[in-house]
Amino acid sequence: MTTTAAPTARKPATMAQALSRALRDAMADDPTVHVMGEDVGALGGVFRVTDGLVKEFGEDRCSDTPLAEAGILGTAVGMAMYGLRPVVEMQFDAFAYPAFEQLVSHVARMRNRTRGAVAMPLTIRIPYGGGIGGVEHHSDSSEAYYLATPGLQVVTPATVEDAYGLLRAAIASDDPVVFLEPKRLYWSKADWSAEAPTPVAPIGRAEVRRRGSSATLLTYGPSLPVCLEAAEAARAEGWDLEVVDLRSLVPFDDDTVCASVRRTGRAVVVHESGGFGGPGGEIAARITERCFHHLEAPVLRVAGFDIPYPPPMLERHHLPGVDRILDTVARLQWESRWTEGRGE
Amino acid sequence: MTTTAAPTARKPATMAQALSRALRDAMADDPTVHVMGEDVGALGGVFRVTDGLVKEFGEDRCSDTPLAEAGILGTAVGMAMYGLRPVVEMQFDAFAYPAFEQLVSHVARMRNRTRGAVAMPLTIRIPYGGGIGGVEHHSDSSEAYYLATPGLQVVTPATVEDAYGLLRAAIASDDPVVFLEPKRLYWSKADWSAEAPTPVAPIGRAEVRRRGSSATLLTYGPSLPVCLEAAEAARAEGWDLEVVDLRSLVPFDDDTVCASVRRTGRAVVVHESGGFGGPGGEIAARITERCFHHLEAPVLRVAGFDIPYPPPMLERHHLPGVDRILDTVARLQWESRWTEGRGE
Amino acid sequence: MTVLEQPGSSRHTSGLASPPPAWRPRVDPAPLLPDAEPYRLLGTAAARRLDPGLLKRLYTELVRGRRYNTQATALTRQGRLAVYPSSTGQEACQVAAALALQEQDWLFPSYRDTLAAVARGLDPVQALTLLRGDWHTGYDPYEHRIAPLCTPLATQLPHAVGLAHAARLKGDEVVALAMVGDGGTSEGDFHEALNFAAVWQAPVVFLVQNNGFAISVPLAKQTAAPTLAHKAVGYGMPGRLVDGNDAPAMHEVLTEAVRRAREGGGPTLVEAITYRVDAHTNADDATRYRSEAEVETWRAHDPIALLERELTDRDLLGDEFAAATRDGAERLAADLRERMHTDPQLDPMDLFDHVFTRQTGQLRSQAAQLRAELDAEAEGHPETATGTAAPAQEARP
Amino acid sequence: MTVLEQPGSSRHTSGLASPPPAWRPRVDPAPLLPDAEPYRLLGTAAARRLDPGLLKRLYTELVRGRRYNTQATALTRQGRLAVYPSSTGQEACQVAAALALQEQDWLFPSYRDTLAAVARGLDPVQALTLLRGDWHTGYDPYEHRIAPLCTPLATQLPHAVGLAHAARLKGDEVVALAMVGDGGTSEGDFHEALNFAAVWQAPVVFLVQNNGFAISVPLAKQTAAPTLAHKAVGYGMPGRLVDGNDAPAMHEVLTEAVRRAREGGGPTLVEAITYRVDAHTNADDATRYRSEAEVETWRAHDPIALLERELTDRDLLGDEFAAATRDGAERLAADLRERMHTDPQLDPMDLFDHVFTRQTGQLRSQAAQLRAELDAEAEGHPETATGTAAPAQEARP
Ligand SMILES: Cc1ncc(C[n+]2csc(CCOP(=O)(O)OP(=O)(O)O)c2C)c(N)n1
Ligand SMILES: Cc1ncc(C[n+]2csc(CCOP(=O)(O)OP(=O)(O)O)c2C)c(N)n1
Ligand SMILES: [Mg+2]
Ligand SMILES: [Mg+2]
Repeated sequence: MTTTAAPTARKPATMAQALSRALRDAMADDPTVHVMGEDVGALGGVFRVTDGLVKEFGEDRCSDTPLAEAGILGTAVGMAMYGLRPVVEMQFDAFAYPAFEQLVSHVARMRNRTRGAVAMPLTIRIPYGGGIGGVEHHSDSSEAYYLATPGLQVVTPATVEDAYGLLRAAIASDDPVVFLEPKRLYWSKADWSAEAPTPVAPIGRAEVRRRGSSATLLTYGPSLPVCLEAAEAARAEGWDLEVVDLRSLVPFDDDTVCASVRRTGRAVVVHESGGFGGPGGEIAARITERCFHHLEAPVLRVAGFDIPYPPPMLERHHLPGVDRILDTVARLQWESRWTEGRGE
Repeated sequence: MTTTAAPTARKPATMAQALSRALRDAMADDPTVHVMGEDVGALGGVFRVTDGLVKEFGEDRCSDTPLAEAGILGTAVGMAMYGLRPVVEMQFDAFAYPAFEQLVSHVARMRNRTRGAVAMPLTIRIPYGGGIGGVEHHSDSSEAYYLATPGLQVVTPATVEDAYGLLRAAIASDDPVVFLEPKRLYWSKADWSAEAPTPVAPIGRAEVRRRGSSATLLTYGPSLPVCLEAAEAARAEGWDLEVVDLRSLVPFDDDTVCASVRRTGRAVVVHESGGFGGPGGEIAARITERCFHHLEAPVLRVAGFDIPYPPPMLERHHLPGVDRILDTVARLQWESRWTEGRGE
Repeated sequence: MTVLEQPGSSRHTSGLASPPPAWRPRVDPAPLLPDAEPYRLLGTAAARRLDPGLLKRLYTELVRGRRYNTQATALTRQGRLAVYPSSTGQEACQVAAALALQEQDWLFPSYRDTLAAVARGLDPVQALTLLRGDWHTGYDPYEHRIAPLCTPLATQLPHAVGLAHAARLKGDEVVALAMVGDGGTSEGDFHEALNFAAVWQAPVVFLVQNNGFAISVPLAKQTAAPTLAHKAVGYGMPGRLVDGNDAPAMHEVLTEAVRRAREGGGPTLVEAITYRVDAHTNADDATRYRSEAEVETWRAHDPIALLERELTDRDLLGDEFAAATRDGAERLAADLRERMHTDPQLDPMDLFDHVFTRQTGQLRSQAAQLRAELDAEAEGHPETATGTAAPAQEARP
Repeated sequence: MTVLEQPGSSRHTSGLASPPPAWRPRVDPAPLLPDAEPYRLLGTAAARRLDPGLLKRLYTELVRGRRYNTQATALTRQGRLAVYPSSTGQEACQVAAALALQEQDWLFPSYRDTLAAVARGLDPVQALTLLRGDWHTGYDPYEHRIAPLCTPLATQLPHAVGLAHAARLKGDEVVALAMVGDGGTSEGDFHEALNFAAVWQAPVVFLVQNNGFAISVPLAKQTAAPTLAHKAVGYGMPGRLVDGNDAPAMHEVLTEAVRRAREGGGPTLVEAITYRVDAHTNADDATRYRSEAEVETWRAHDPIALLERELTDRDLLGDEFAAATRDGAERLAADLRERMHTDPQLDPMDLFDHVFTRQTGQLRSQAAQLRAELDAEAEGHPETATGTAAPAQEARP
């Protein structure tokens, strides 16, 4: 069972279905790929991403583990040492925290500490972010923790096509990937040629989702649709916004990002994760370091507030929305022309 | 036994001794203060910070726990719920990772999730950073994880006096404090009036350690002495550097930092922690957001490389040193006067 | 007694050589081991000695509890609860946990244990805020000494240990009872909590509701232990195995464990054999991993029916008492229904309170930003006005 | 059999009522329980049957091991090792762990178990790089199938389980033996690893070296369990208790557990009662937490002396063999001394290799920065020239 079937018409699929398909194809193509986690078997995962895998590949290849995240990731490390390519599912963002020590002290460092002798071809799938009405501990945006950990690749899809392509690339990678799945996009749909999908390779390339000239919105995962909506709405205000989907937080695609910002001269980073110490600070800082002469205004950020994730009935006030993005774009010093003639 | 004795002459003390004294005074002043952790009893901690406490206050107030960091922090949460003020010692930075879930999902959120009903007056002491020739897992700079976690205060002393003052303030705080102790400053000495030391209050104030006019070095903990040394060395190059000791990463003292940067117009953030996703990105981004018009150059960063912490024999190449700081200061666009006349 | 069948394994250990110097068996393991069969009272001769008052009290609570469960489940269908993890079938565990405690004691419930909290006296509406979605913890934990409902599995167990330990240090006779599921016993926090409790001899009772499943994962994939109660011996505490659907047995075992803890006898691990009759939550599809036939065998072992049989046998279930019980349960349901059908009044500005004791400057400015947005919204866009709760769509604890 | 002394606790469980439907005892706990006394052979009648070849092999390894320990300790004083956690007194555990394994098997050592790695065939200089400070793991784990020395306590245990499980899935007859200290058993990872191993029936042997202390913390503050081996029953695997200073007993128990694992019998937990005769590491001050008298009683139970007595009794310790053994050990020490007195040649540019399979652009530019600094340094500041290793000052695993 390979993915070489002839392409047929594009059909609508959800992101969850695309992820599911990526797992299935990867398992079919490579017998060393093993899926493991809580409820990934008969139930097919609480988001149904592993639906059908146990039927097709058996319990040894798709196994319900005991309920212990450090144990799941820790045993996956050992399986990887023996040549397998484990794909671990953490049930929700906050439930990956018990595995933090295994992730930081082992998964991220194994290759380095053994001078390349022991590879860690591990994919750690983590549904993340809010917007689904989840109760406490079910809506964390935990990416800041992962991107501050050298040795991890951190990848997150925002489209149905990327969900497939990036997950295939992650599983194929010989280095560990924290694969962040935006929960509220699981049910997002797109026409998608499910018959001949392709991996995205290499990991580490951002994608310009919308061309524009006034300013750049830099975003990823759950906030991409919001940014695209904001860009549409911005036309009414006379702004032509470019939208860049980072896709990979590590490695970070400075080239694509800086090329965009140099062209537009203004940028806003948008993410759900808390602002303070979140990815936006890093992104804004590195853009400023590299594109200072091109900036007409400081790189601004629209992020979740610096508070524990709110209860479902209040979450819409926390999440970056179209209005908040537009308000921030408005603060990009459109009037001040004092910078004129300053740059290259 | 209180701290109200009359002040006498200043005597030299190490940072470890000042910390030790802070614990003792806090325990003497407040019977609800309990010290707990691995080897904090008879041994006095591997860095001897808890030396003598068990003798003075008994095993109930200073207790050797079983070897389980999640258990230590988790039981401390319960003790805090019952009105105690636990001071937890994590033996080394990397050994706090097993307690990550308790920290993020409970310690940081307890007050918020109970609308203020349950306070978490917990201090979590974590020796951090490198430069002591420690083997693998003994030299992590883990502050990025903590400052991305809303609900935690994150504090780190760089001087003997602050070690006492900040630890007293942390223990007195009704909110949790991750108290990061720079390992390689444990044996740093300063004259210190140990008879009448005072808490630093409130937590959240940076301190200008050296006045200067050319540029601002922003730093904290283990890198403060390096920055002060760099500032001295910079005089030979004609730079008069200001050095700000942040002391508290959360809450962040925007006022002191921005006042300095607005005066000097240039800034470099210096820390041992990896650059990518580290505190420097946040600091640089928020300065740029607030002081864009005053900046003659982008805020630059000198940080550890984005690699797992090196083995001891190579660590000096990783740690930000005087030369690397000066090289970075040199890149602050001293010649380009294109920004002239640009200000507010 | 070893499976390794070493020749001479236990025969040559005395006399000829001295054992390793520091070696001494610390406690006798035998009394720590659970019985081979779950402890039961209903349907046995021992049930005769049970106090009629207690049996009637338990029955009232079970019936109320069942009604609470069905009402809460109904509220999910009406969009009034985001999610509800039902304890239908597990009411005997829930009720016994609450009744075994005295006023000064503490209960540490998980997301599934709102009924235990309600049976301890908590207002059901307050117990359900987490699952309605208006606030995480809807009650002051100090009021009834009920810790926040805990979602990250087993993480509440060390809290219970720490609290009980602190109380003991202070000289207060407080016992903490902490609840966890069979799945939760696999977590590291379970291990660490039980170990701390035993080392500290903390007054804690650990109640494992073994309801056969952790969402879809059956017990056989969770553990290979003879029973979960056997884990106790590895910590040096007694393990007890009980029929979790036998309310008086549950009550007796828990009461005894609480008494022992209070008297300084240290912690106990109690495994209650029970069954989750409903799906994991209303959002779960249990047909994917278990058969209706299995559920049926357990329905036949229903905690209310078991107790009813005993009451009937002993002529304790008069018409009047039965009717009063039913009425009480209906009153609870009606009250809950009514109050849950009102939208909670929420103030988004609450988001910034209680992150810290005093708001930081950073939070003050974020609060100001939201305030300005809300004001603008109130003026310009009535359709997104604040104060109205957007109904939560989906949530799984 | 319960400490709760419930009237009727185990008397009324049969006949009258049906047990809860899904209830069935899964395995018989009795065979899982460890013996009441640690298993010993030396000094017992059973020792007679032991193969002379094995005894001599063990003796050679113990003597070599002791010499390795003293040499490594000496190297810390000479500034050639940053730190050394000695296994003096624990050589029987170390050697038996290595010898119980076959070539295709895997060893998962902790920081204290470099001797086990050396006894398995690893070059001592490679085993010691972590503690010298030139690189974290100084060997290719695949060469001798020895996982990296693990410092975060108990975190290597799930790795062993995963590896053994993967091998079994692949149909390879590979056993993993994982080593952990008494202190390490308190960590959540210990619990999770043992549980996974038992559920998966993975071919793993867990060897707990109970040396009485976790740095300064004595066993009594670590656990209240009858023995650490009793933890096995809570996972449904057999627990074995052995005199850890009795090399043939250790060898027999581990060999048997390895055989059982290989044959599909699942994991075993072995607790070896031993003692850490030296301080935790050279940086530790053991006088702060234990008496010289206690150490003396254990010196009298020295693994080498115990085995020597048996060899002498059976006339197996001829002058020639004794001398050859001593000489072999001295050769190891001399070789180690000599090679450790040479500064390792290090290339700082290595820092950027192997973070990922391919260097990212970000790391390439950081590498270029360091390269430039090193070049400048080499020109301008000879005193800080690269390539020379700055001696590590202090480090504690
Ligand atoms: C640390 C953690 N991991 C995963 C989850 C997701 N989750 C919620 S309930 C559940 C199953 C729990 O099963 P069990 O402990 O038996 O309790 P039950 O739901 O049967 O009452 C899982 C996996 C969680 N809440 N916390
Ligand atoms: C997770 C973790 N916490 C703390 C430490 C620090 N530490 C190193 S060794 C040690 C004691 C370990 O005792 P034990 O498991 O009995 O092994 P032993 O040193 O006696 O061989 C401690 C606390 C660590 N290495 N890892
Ligand atoms: Mg369950
Ligand atoms: Mg030990």
